[in-house]
Amino acid sequence: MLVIEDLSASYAGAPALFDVSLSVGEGEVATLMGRNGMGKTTTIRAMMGMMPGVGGAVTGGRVQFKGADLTGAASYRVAKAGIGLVPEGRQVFPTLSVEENLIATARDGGRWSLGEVYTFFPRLQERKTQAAAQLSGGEQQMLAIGRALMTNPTLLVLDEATEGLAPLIRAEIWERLAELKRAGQSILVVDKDVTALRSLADRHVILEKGHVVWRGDAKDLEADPDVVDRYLHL
Amino acid sequence: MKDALEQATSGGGKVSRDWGAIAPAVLVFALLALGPLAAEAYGGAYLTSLLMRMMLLAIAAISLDLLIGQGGMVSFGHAAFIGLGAYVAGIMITEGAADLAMILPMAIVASTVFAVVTGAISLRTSGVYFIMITLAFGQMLFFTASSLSAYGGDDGLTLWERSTVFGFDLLSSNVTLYYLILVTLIGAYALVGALVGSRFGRVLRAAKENPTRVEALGFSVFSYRLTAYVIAGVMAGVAGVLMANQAEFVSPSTLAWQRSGELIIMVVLGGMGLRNGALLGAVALVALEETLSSITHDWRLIFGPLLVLTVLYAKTGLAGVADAWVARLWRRA
Amino acid sequence: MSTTLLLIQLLNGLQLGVLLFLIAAGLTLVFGVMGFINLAHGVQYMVGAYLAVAFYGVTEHFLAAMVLALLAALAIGLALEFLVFRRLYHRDHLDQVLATFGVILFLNQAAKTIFGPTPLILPTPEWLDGSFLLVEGLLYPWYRIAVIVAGLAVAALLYVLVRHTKVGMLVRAGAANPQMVSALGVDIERLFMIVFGFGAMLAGFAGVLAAPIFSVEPGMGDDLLIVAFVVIIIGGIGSIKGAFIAALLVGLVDTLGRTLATDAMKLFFDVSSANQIGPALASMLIYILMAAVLFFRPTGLFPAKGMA
Amino acid sequence: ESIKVGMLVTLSGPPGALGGQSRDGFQLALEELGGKMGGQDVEFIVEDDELKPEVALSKANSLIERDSVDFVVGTIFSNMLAAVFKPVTQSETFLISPNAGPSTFAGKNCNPYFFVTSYQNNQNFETLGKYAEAAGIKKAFFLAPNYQAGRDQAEGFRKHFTGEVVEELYTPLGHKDFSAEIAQMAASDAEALFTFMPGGMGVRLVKQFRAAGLADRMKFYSAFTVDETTLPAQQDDAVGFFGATNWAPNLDTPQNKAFVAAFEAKYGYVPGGYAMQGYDTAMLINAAVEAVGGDLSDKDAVRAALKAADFTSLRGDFSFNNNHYPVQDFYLLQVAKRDDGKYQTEIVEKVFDDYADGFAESCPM
Amino acid sequence: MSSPILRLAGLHKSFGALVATDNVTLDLSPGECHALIGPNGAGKTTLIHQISGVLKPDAGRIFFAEQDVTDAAPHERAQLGMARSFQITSIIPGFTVLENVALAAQARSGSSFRFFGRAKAETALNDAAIQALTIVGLEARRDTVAGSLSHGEKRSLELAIALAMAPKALILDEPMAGMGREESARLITTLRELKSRVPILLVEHDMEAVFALADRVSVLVYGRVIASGAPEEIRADPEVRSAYLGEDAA
Ligand SMILES: Nc1ncnc2c1ncn2[C@@H]1O[C@H](COP(=O)(O)OP(=O)(O)OP(=O)(O)O)[C@@H](O)[C@H]1O
Ligand SMILES: Nc1ncnc2c1ncn2[C@@H]1O[C@H](COP(=O)(O)OP(=O)(O)OP(=O)(O)O)[C@@H](O)[C@H]1O
Ligand SMILES: [Mg+2]
Ligand SMILES: [Mg+2]
Repeated sequence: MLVIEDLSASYAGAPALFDVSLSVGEGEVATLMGRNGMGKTTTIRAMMGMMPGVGGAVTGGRVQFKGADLTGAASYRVAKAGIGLVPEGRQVFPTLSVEENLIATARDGGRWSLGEVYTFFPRLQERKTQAAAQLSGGEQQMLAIGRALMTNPTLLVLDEATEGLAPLIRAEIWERLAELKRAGQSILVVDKDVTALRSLADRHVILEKGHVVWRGDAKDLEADPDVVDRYLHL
Repeated sequence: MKDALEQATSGGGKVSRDWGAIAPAVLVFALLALGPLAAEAYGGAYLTSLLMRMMLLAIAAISLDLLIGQGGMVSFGHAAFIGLGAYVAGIMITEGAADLAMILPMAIVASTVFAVVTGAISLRTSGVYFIMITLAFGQMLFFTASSLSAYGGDDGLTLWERSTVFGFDLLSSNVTLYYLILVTLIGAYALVGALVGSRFGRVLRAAKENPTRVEALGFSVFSYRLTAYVIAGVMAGVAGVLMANQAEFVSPSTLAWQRSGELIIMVVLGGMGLRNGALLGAVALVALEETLSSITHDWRLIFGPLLVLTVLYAKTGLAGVADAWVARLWRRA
Repeated sequence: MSTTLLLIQLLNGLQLGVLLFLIAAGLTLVFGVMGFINLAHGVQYMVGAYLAVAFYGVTEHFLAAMVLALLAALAIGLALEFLVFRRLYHRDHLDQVLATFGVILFLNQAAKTIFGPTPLILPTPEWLDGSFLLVEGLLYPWYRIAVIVAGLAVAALLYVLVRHTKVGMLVRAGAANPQMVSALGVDIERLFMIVFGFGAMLAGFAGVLAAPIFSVEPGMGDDLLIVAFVVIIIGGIGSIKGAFIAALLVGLVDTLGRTLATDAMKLFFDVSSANQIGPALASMLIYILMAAVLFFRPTGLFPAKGMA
Repeated sequence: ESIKVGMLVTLSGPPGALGGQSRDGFQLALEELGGKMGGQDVEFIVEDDELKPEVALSKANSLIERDSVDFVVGTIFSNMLAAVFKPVTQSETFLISPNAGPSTFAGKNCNPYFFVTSYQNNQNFETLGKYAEAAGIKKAFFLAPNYQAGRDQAEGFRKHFTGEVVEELYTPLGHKDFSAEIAQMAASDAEALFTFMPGGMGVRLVKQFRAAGLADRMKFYSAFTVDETTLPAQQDDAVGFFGATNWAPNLDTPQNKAFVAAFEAKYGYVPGGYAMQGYDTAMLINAAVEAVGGDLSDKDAVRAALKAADFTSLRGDFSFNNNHYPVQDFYLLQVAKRDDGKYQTEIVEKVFDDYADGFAESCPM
Repeated sequence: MSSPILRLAGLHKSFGALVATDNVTLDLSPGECHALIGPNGAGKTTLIHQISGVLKPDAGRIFFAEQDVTDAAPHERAQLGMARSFQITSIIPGFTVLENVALAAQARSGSSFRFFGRAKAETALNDAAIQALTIVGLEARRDTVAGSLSHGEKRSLELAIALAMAPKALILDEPMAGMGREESARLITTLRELKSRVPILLVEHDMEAVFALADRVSVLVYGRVIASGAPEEIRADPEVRSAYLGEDAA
């Protein structure tokens, strides 16, 4: 479904990503792992056409999604193709109310509706008329997840989507993602909760200084359970 | 060994970088110093008075850039301070207290008081609100000056003599006045340059980007901003005193909002927050207006698009472009 | 002052307020909501007026001239957006100030070069040319009523558009974080272009409507631009409701100030001083109002929640 | 050798219309003179003061120092004159104002290098005051913009008017909506409005005054409000309204008839007082240059020749007072629509004969 | 134990109908790490905002270092030695990493109303900054412009800034959020050493960190403290488990 080949990118001329390849199949969950500053978010930005917005550029490689070439496409086109992003650092729309955040960019044609999202995050419903800027950190995170779901994406991309969430909620999210996966949803996820990722994901990519240093599927990881700790320097 | 070497080279690099940073300004000052000589050959008092006006606006623009470029305080009422200084000079000269030794302290006091009062109120706001509230205070002063019938109202006030300096009639000569203005300009440039690099400047710059953080570090953002506001106001006030002497005329148009707008334009055109920005902006703007308007009365048809193109293609302003040139020269040398 | 006169002046103040809102409407959208400092709003207003005069010269029909002028204003707005403004959305506010200032200089001069410096007029449409008797001895033109209705309509339209439509939400979202809006599948550049075009059209609309009351001359929008900003700032950036209330407030304060300031000063000063201070004070009043509002509410009367 | 005349007037923005007329009038005269004055070629340089004092100053400097002109003709507005007055006169260049005639330089600050070919600013309103007095008007409503010139008019009006000024209102400069002022007029018991509203302000006032139906109840007397620069916009709304000044296009002298015809043929619009004064200024300079035989080095001789004003003014009688301001006739004018559909002011009656301003007494010259 | 460095007495704060802080009484004693946990939106950050002076409580008092600081401005509290980190990263993006931290050091070393002399050349400030950067593992990035750090690196910088203030007490709002596992682990070690000298009020959703560091845990739900005690008690408290930790936590 999503195929990234030899993707390279730079910020203000300084290379940050080198020939990163990665793929996510239909109904699969893939992860990107690596320490802080290793290029996980950059990979996602490059794939999503978001590099120009942060003073960077994609310098090479290819991005294909559902057979269509999206290399260098404007980010709205990538998103419209069916990719829903929960960005790093939440980035909710501060002046919009919770509900407006959810419906402003919503797209029909899937299982997610306002009601669904509210059932998933009852806290959001309680605060639905409040400006998003005034939400607590965790509430904003829920909102960012809900907002991405409301676009009813074929591929859900989560960049540290559980940051700042209470343990109970976090556990619930992992459970829900597993459920979504069973329902055929494809997911690309970046998170520091390696334990949760292990049980959820089908394939893993580990980045170090912008390079892929390890890749493998769930079986490979089972065969060599220390690999993650090794690369993540634990 | 290697460390020492590195230190030496990087140290050397720093010196040349420092020189590079002020090179464009030094060049401008050198050219300005030749102004009266050039005037002998060409244009006479026309050229010197044009250059004097240019330098005075540059002083005001430099002081404004301390607010905009370093402090993030976009004052749309900065001309009020020029006007305040000019009116203090104009009124005192008219009333017979023409000595700079009296006028200057008076102008400084007046600017300080006005800056403290309006600054303390304005600094409760920020961003565009700050722009507009400073405009409001500027307008209040403007209308006050316009209704000063005793001093010409909006027709303005012709000064029948210039200030004396400790009783000596030095300024009636354009050349003396010229160099006094030049020295003041260099002083203003050096002062703001020093401020920016100082502890004070660092707090000011940080507060521009993230006041909440700076406050949480233990700095009273308000006090730092107000201090900067007063310093800038006084600098502009001094420029105003000299401007009244140079033009031998004071009028409310000195403190109209259009004038404040022009100062902002100078700062932005030159490159906000850049060492040489305001200076180059003022010089370029005055020179360009003068040149274009002497070519055609419809000069704004050229000037307008020129401004637009500058914004679109010289993103860092004129000083940014100049810095890039200097850097290239330095590398080649 | 008699009660009747006071009532009439209240009416005049509200009337001026609605007119000010009409003039500020396009700016409320582009600056207030979309967050782009468009100093060229004033000249876009002027362009609307000149276009109406020009098209009236051709069609001799007010409505036809108005429609043509609106289309042309839209076209000019879109052209400006395409050539200049779209490159400035993500730039510093002051870069926008400088560039739009360049546009002001150019368009003002162009208007003068093309149409000459003398004021021009647009006649009131015949079907609105009458007046009705407001009080004994004072007629009130129907045309002004039409302008008030138009102003109220624009206010309602903008309010609904910005507050209650998806487009409004997206524009507000895009003002804060265009990249994110785009990353969620919305072509924000096209959206901004449309909004900007609409803003230009609103400015032009105000110009057309004001032309028969005011005179059409180069730079006619320059002073009004400042007042428009005052209105938006008092109301709170981003709030349509705020801008509307602020416009009424400014209209009232300005009108009553001009009527009463001098008389009020006569209570404290002799007549000639009062004649001196009163009008100066009246000119300052809207600025005093703005400073006072910002003193007590540093982000205006109705600040949009969550504004950084 | 050629004669250099520098003109410094306002050409930018709406007030540019006034400077434009001045320039056109001067140029027409120059053309009629065959481009020569006193047998010498004339170099005519026009600068725009942009209605900004510092620009005016800079342009004046450039005319004096760079172009070394023999005469500076300027300015239109008093505040521009104040900015350039000192440098120009100090350089001993003759400064001839084609319009601005503030009181500042008419009395004790009068200057040997300064001449005015228009009027002293207050005189138009003195004319109105005199007329109102004679017409038996008891209650007047006064309206002007809040600036120095506006206040001068009030003072001028009161000089000969002994009735009651029931209201003296000052609006901001550039005022747009006169509803509030008009309501006050309607509520007052004044018989007539006396107003000074130059440029676009006048256009708006006239239209709004007419629309409010006040024209049927109150007479509209004005100066600088309904003239040939604003009439193209005011049109029918201004017809019947009164003005006052030193001239009108229909003034019945052969020179004037020829001038108006030639002017309209060349520029396509009806000339106003500014054009007339521009024309007269050129003729004045020409007369002086001829009188001194083209030798401009003897400043005293040139001054004497200027002062003699040995030319036929378009307005008939014309001479200079001791303060170098004119002594001339003043008229009450009324707006009329001509047969060709254009609008102009026309003379109703002469109010003053050979009228001099009141500041001349304190001029030491 | 000696008297608390920070004491909250009956704090109340509401936003319209929402009660975000409901009669909170809490203290922080020298030498301890007091963790504050609770569901999202429970009012933890709101409480920290009141402690640091960003928000004013509707009722109640705040004492810091023996002084009533309820009405003091944020900068005054910081000057008394209170350092806080922000949940939503708050740095000076245009400054280099080093300058960000040096500014924090500057706040605690002499007057900053110095108009001359190059601040960048003050070695005392730079040394202090480098020390703090080393603690969070960011010293290699010291010349990077802070705005171009990765998210996790910014979180580390946030902490370095608080550390460089040489505070009397640290108020940390989710310091581990966004940090990688390695960075979190390192931070836990650092804070454990630090807390004996500088008491820490810690808000955190990372239970590993909370139970590794805290001497005392208070649980905030709907603005109210529903439980307070030793970590083990809290972990076992059924109410806390159902409201916050989840059943499989342990
Ligand atoms: N906007 C930017 N401008 C310049 N450099 C950047 C920018 N964003 C990230 N970088 C740099 O690119 C590199 C990779 O950053 P990236 O954000 O992809 O890391 P990450 O793996 O997502 O880290 P984290 O876990 O901290 O989020 C880092 O060295 C970072 O400094
Ligand atoms: N300015 C405000 N106006 C209205 N409500 C607010 C405001 N600030 C916070 N809130 C609300 O108050 C509640 C408490 O918020 P707070 O940020 O303190 O939560 P928190 O405990 O820090 O949560 P988290 O763990 O998610 O960071 C939230 O429901 C939030 O939506
Ligand atoms: Mg990341
Ligand atoms: Mg929180």
